[in-house]
Amino acid sequence: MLKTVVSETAKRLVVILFVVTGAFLLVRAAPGDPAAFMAGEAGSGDPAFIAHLRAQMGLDRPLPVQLGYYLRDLAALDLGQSYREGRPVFDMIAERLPNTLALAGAAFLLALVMGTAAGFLAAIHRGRLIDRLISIGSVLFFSSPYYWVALMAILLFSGKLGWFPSHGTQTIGAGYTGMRALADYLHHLVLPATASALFSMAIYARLVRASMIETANALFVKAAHARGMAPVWIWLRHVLRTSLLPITTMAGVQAGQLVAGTILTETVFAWPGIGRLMYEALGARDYNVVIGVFLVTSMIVILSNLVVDLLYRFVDPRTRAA
Amino acid sequence: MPIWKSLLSRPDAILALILLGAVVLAGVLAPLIFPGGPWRMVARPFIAPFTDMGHPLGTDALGRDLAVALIYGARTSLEIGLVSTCAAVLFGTAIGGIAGFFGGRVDSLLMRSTEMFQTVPSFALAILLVAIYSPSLLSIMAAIAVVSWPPVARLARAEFLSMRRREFVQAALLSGQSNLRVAWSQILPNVLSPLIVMAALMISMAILFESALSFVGLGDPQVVSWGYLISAGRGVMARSWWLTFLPGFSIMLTIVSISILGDAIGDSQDPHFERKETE
Amino acid sequence: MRLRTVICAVFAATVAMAAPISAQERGGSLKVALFPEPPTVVAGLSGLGSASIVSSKIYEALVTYDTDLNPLPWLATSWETSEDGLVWTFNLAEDAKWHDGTPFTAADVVTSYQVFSVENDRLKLISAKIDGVEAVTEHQVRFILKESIPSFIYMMNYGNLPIIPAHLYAAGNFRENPANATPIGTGAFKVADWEKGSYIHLVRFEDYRDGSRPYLDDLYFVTIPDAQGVAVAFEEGSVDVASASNLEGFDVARLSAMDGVERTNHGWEMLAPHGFMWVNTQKAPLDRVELRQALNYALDKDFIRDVVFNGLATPPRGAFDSRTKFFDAGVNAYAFDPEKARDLVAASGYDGAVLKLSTAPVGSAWARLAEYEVQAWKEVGINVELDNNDVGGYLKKLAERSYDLGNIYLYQYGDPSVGVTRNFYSFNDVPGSPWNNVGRYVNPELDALLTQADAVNDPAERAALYAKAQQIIADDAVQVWTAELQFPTLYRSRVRNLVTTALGLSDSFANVWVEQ
Amino acid sequence: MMTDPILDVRDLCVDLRGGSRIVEDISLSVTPGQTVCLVGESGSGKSMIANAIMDLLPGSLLAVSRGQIRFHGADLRLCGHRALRELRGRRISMIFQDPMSALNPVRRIRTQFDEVFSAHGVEPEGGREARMLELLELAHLPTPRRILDAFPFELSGGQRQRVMISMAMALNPDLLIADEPTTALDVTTQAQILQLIAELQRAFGTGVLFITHDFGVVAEIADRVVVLRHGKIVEQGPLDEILRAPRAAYTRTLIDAVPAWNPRAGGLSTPALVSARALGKVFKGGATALDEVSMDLLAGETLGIVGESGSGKSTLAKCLIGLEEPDHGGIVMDGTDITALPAAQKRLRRHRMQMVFQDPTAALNPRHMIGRTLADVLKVNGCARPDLRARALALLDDVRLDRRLIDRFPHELSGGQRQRVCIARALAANPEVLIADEALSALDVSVQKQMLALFQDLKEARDLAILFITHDLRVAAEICDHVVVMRHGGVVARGTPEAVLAAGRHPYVEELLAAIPGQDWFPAGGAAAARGAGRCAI
Repeated sequence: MLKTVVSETAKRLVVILFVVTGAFLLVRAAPGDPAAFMAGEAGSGDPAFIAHLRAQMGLDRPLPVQLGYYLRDLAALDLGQSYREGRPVFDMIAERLPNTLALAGAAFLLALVMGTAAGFLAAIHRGRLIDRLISIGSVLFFSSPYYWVALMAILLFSGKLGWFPSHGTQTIGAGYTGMRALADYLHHLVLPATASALFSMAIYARLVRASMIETANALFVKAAHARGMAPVWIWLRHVLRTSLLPITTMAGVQAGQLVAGTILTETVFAWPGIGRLMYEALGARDYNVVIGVFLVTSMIVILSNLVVDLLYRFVDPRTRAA
Repeated sequence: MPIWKSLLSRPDAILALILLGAVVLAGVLAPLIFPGGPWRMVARPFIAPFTDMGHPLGTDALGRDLAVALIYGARTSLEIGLVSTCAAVLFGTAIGGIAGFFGGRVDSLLMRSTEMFQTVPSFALAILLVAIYSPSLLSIMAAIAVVSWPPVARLARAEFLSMRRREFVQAALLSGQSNLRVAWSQILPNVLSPLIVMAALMISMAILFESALSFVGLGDPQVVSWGYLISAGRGVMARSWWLTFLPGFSIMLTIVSISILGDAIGDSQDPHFERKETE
Repeated sequence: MRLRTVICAVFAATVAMAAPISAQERGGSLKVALFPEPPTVVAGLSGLGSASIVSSKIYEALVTYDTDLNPLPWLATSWETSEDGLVWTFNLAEDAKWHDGTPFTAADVVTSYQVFSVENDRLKLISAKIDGVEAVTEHQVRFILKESIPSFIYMMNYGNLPIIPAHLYAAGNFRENPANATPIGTGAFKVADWEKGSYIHLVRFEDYRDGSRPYLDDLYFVTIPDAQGVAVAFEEGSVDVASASNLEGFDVARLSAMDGVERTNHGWEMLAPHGFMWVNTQKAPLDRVELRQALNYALDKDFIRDVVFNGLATPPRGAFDSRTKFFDAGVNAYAFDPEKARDLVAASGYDGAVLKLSTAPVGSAWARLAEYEVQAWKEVGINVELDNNDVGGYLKKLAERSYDLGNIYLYQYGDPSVGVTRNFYSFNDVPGSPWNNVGRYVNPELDALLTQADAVNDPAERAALYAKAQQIIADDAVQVWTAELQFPTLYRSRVRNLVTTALGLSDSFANVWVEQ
Repeated sequence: MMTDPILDVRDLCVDLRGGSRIVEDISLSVTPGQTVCLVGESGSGKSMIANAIMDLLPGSLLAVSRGQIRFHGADLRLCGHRALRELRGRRISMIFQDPMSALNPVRRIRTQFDEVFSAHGVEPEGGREARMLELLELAHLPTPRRILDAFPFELSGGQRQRVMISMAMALNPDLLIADEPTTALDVTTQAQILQLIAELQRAFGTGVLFITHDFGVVAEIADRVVVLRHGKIVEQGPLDEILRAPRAAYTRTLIDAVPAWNPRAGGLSTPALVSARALGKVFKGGATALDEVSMDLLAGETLGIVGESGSGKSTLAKCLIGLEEPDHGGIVMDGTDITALPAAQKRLRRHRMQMVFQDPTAALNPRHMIGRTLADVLKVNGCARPDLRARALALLDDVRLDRRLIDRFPHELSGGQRQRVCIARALAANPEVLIADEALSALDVSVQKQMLALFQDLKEARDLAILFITHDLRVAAEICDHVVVMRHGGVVARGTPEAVLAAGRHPYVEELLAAIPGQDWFPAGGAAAARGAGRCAI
């Protein structure tokens, strides 16, 4: 087991190295001078400022050397400075990351639980009304841009009905503490989390349904029937459990995509996370921030993949042997 | 044609076909029906839908006809969806095919790289690409293709790999047919149907991707796209919700249609050929 | 030396505009919608309007201005100028303190000038004309000029010269000063906490120089990144104040019609945001005056006002905003005339080459404006394509002068010599900077005229010179003028004394109070 | 023997939903301690009958339309799902063909075994654990405790089937339905499993309904035989009667399909066409596939490679033909070691050896018509374009296929026809050597016989050397000039069939022989007499 953890982790490290190098080369390969890019809002294109930036970014050195420095800094968690705020990008991301993780985490759980439940219901009622409804629902959610769903949700639930707040993480100035503050946070979380979750939820529902129907045809399920087990138990203990394995892999991919997807949700709901940070940095051409968020997001994806892979090995005994 | 037959036997598929057909037709014919283009200001702003039959879906904040914009948006979405999907499918199939066919070191090298592309969050990467190379139809298509080829490659690899082990492929190789010929004439036709189903899915994803990019302000400014319309309508949502609702609804309908058709094609394809004897 | 006392009214104007003193209540909090979130709230560090809205609560300037642009005391309690206008003496508040307890002195003003004469683009332009600044006493500071600057008192505005503490900024690079991490000002409020992306929370500065002020306990600036969000937040009551610069025009009408909501158009007299378009006058075919005139004639400014800006604009007559001093209403403006535009296009020899209109994502009205312009020009036969950029890329295009046309709005700062004429001096065409003469306009006659007008003390003489300049600029169609923008402020009726000066929301808020 | 039947099926019909009748008017019965064999080829509907009895038919596709299924006199069709579920597993058990997929791959044996008890709320004396261990021991599983903790994939095929049988017998059922439980297993394992079932049946007095396609197995275990074809009963009766005097011609065919015991004596002494020299191959993970294997294939002979799964026989074939690279050793053809040749040279020689695979369905491109499949091969082997069709038709003649099949797709052909197409395709390359890798085992027994004859004819007509890979010693002994017996990647015996099977044979050969089922009726030179006597004593 330990060997697997080590080798899998090593594999991810290579991926991270690749992503970092890729991101680095991407910015360097972009048309134009990155220093001039970054001069943007603050620098007013002042040649002295650009020269200062060039030196600061080490652009006067040969490319491999630059990459070396870049990697070295990165190893020390130094993602560079935001020229716009003049602060370390790492700090800026660190202070917003909890919000993104809360949002993506809530969306992930919601999608996983609701999606699996829906897929389960649809599978056991295959061909009946409830299956049709769930199928239609999942096709609709799968097909809708979720930032649009988010906007519509604001229109309905914040605008018309006033049930949920439309922006931010808290009622500002309310001075809530303790449980009250948590409840307030959760109240703000409902719309963004649901809106982000719908797409993944639809994917899970479809996947769970398909996987369960396939598993339900497996011989061991028939064997369980032949053993006289109650159908409910067979669905739960044999079909669902076994069908969830492929979902685990999917969950790893989706968890990461959710983090990236928060760029949209956070923008719509004014949710102060790293997605919105990236969006705002994009507008201001604060490339260090953009790249920083990109790298952090990638790492979260890679990390969640790693966790899922290891989990999968743990859950599926067959892979453990291999 | 068995595909058509099976499509026409499903009411949902017929509906999807009609819808998608209408979208495609409108998109293709847009410049002929509305030669003035989507940006023309034709009436007073904020006409509500179904109130002025000259402008059935009403007008936007500048008095431009929303129906015309939606039709031109269809054109953009389809163009981007098709081109980027084609590029991704061709590239992905080539990479995956080579990996699956030859196996061994080539395979692990190609698949490791594919995996790397796949672990990077695709939306973030697309944003980065478009932002750095400045938004245009070309850069958007390229970015979408870049982030969407890995699943194709993986699918193609898996299919090629399993086909490569199939006995009819081995027999063909044994009979002296060249690798390329075997890959082309024996394997490719057999992996086409899962690839087609995947391509349908990818067109949907490409359309969603493009709309999301436009929404965050990274669309091609010369063309109208549904994502752009949503983002333009967003500011006036409280007053004229339909300006946001209708473009999103168009996306939804189009993608629902594509998904249904993709499912239907997927269902109709395999069993006929792949079915084993019943016992 | 005979001194002419200009003003010695302590706080009179503000009090005059406020409700009866007895009604003023202490306590309460105020929530102001703010976008974009400023990168910093240290005065003068960011050029963003939203940054100065927050920082002006924390820092102060020497003077502020009433809505007729008359200067009012702020950190300076009174000031005098010599007859020849070459010496300006400011008497400073004696009981002012920095948030860290250090007393405020004339040295702080000297340091601030030293910093911002380098860091501030507008101040930098006139710094050559200023011989020096000296602390006469602890509480008196004197500016000595080489030549007369009639607009000197407008140069002292908060945007140009906020006062920062000498004991923190005396040495080193301003932008990299570690003190930037913790803003320390003399203002009525100080920073309590800043949750990035959510809100900036300011609290009452207990040691503010005037015992009873400020009235508010807490001040929240709530970051809401889009117009729709601001509208919803204002509507549902989670913010008390919203500026129309963060709202869609029609929402302004809708929200100001709500019960318990007030609206004011004041507060922008100083800045006078003036919408126009840079035209790269040295790049063919835009070097043809006929084509530039055609660009102007082709735009329906009434349409822009009504549809693009939902009535929150005035059609401009030229380079001078009607709210700016020395604005000449008699200037020959470009009325909407597509026929004439078409003729001029033909006369210019324009061959149909595609021109690029550079824009930045600064709001949906601006996106609509650009789309309208492209379409309107298409109607008269000028082919223009949108070139969407993010803010940085847009400024880069301007700085490199690689643009053809570029929408923008600039503040005019009350006096044309501060905010307007700098855009036309041929020597202000400095590639690398996206500010000043970005249009690369070269006209020696105008240079001479403006130099004279900017230096003459006599208002009547200045008016005549500026009138002439305005006509030349208009005739030459140096720019395409689009709209004089209005940014009304919406607020709850229980909020009092919110906008009392020409600085609007970028004023101290020391007088603001809330009915409990 | 006049006990009441446990199971009594009367006039059972199964229909495709909204379609044709698949199973028609089946009547059969099983009494306690009796083994009834349901025999039939693929598509005869034998599994469907078993599923109908257990109420396990896929309800959306198939339904019992008529008839009675009486269990101890009560009609299962009328007793309701809940009552039926009570019976299943407790009083009627079932075991399946594929023991791998009949166990949930991701759960431990213990958990799955435990469900047998929990599903019926049974608490055996001494606790479940003890009972499970006891049952596994009864099934001759060596380390029951380890087995309980294992996952299915950690067990061998035979072990899994034993586990399945233990679970099936756990609650001491009256009836055991065994659906081809040994088909997926090696002969030696099959013999053990058959023995185990018989043993347990004796111990518990269970009635067994045993489904198979192999008359050898029938002869080994049945008390009573029901012969099924196209969903109808052809005939039924006691084993003796059926074997001795089958009334139906079809039954005769099935019985005749069991290979005769007829080891050939004289080998050829022609020069070697292909020789393997000390081939070695180790798979990733360390399993030895080939261990210093040497053999000669003589011109014009049939060489049998016999072995059970994992013996390395297929790897050997793949190495010879170039689908696998041996780790070391050489393959000599015409005096040159072809393993050392560059790839281009290898390809030039490819056509000289051709292969016929086990599964003809997988071996044909489903999207190519027969004509195209043949033409593709003819083309690369130098046939001019205008002649392609004529040559393809001639090939169909050679393999005795209707010429009209040339414009058909594989799925339109029967299994036997497809295998003939595969042979035709192999011939299209005009080879000198034909490798038949278990080429018969996926076919119905009646077809196997014809196919053997075809191989024999082709060999003579074309002067082919055939490398015949099989697990069936009897078949090899009957048709091959020489036989090589392999085990664990090595050669354990070689020579003419007679020599290999003569007295003093290798112990493994002995084991293989003994494992051949039904030797009472189909003698195979094994130790049949003694066991046969034992059976008669019941």
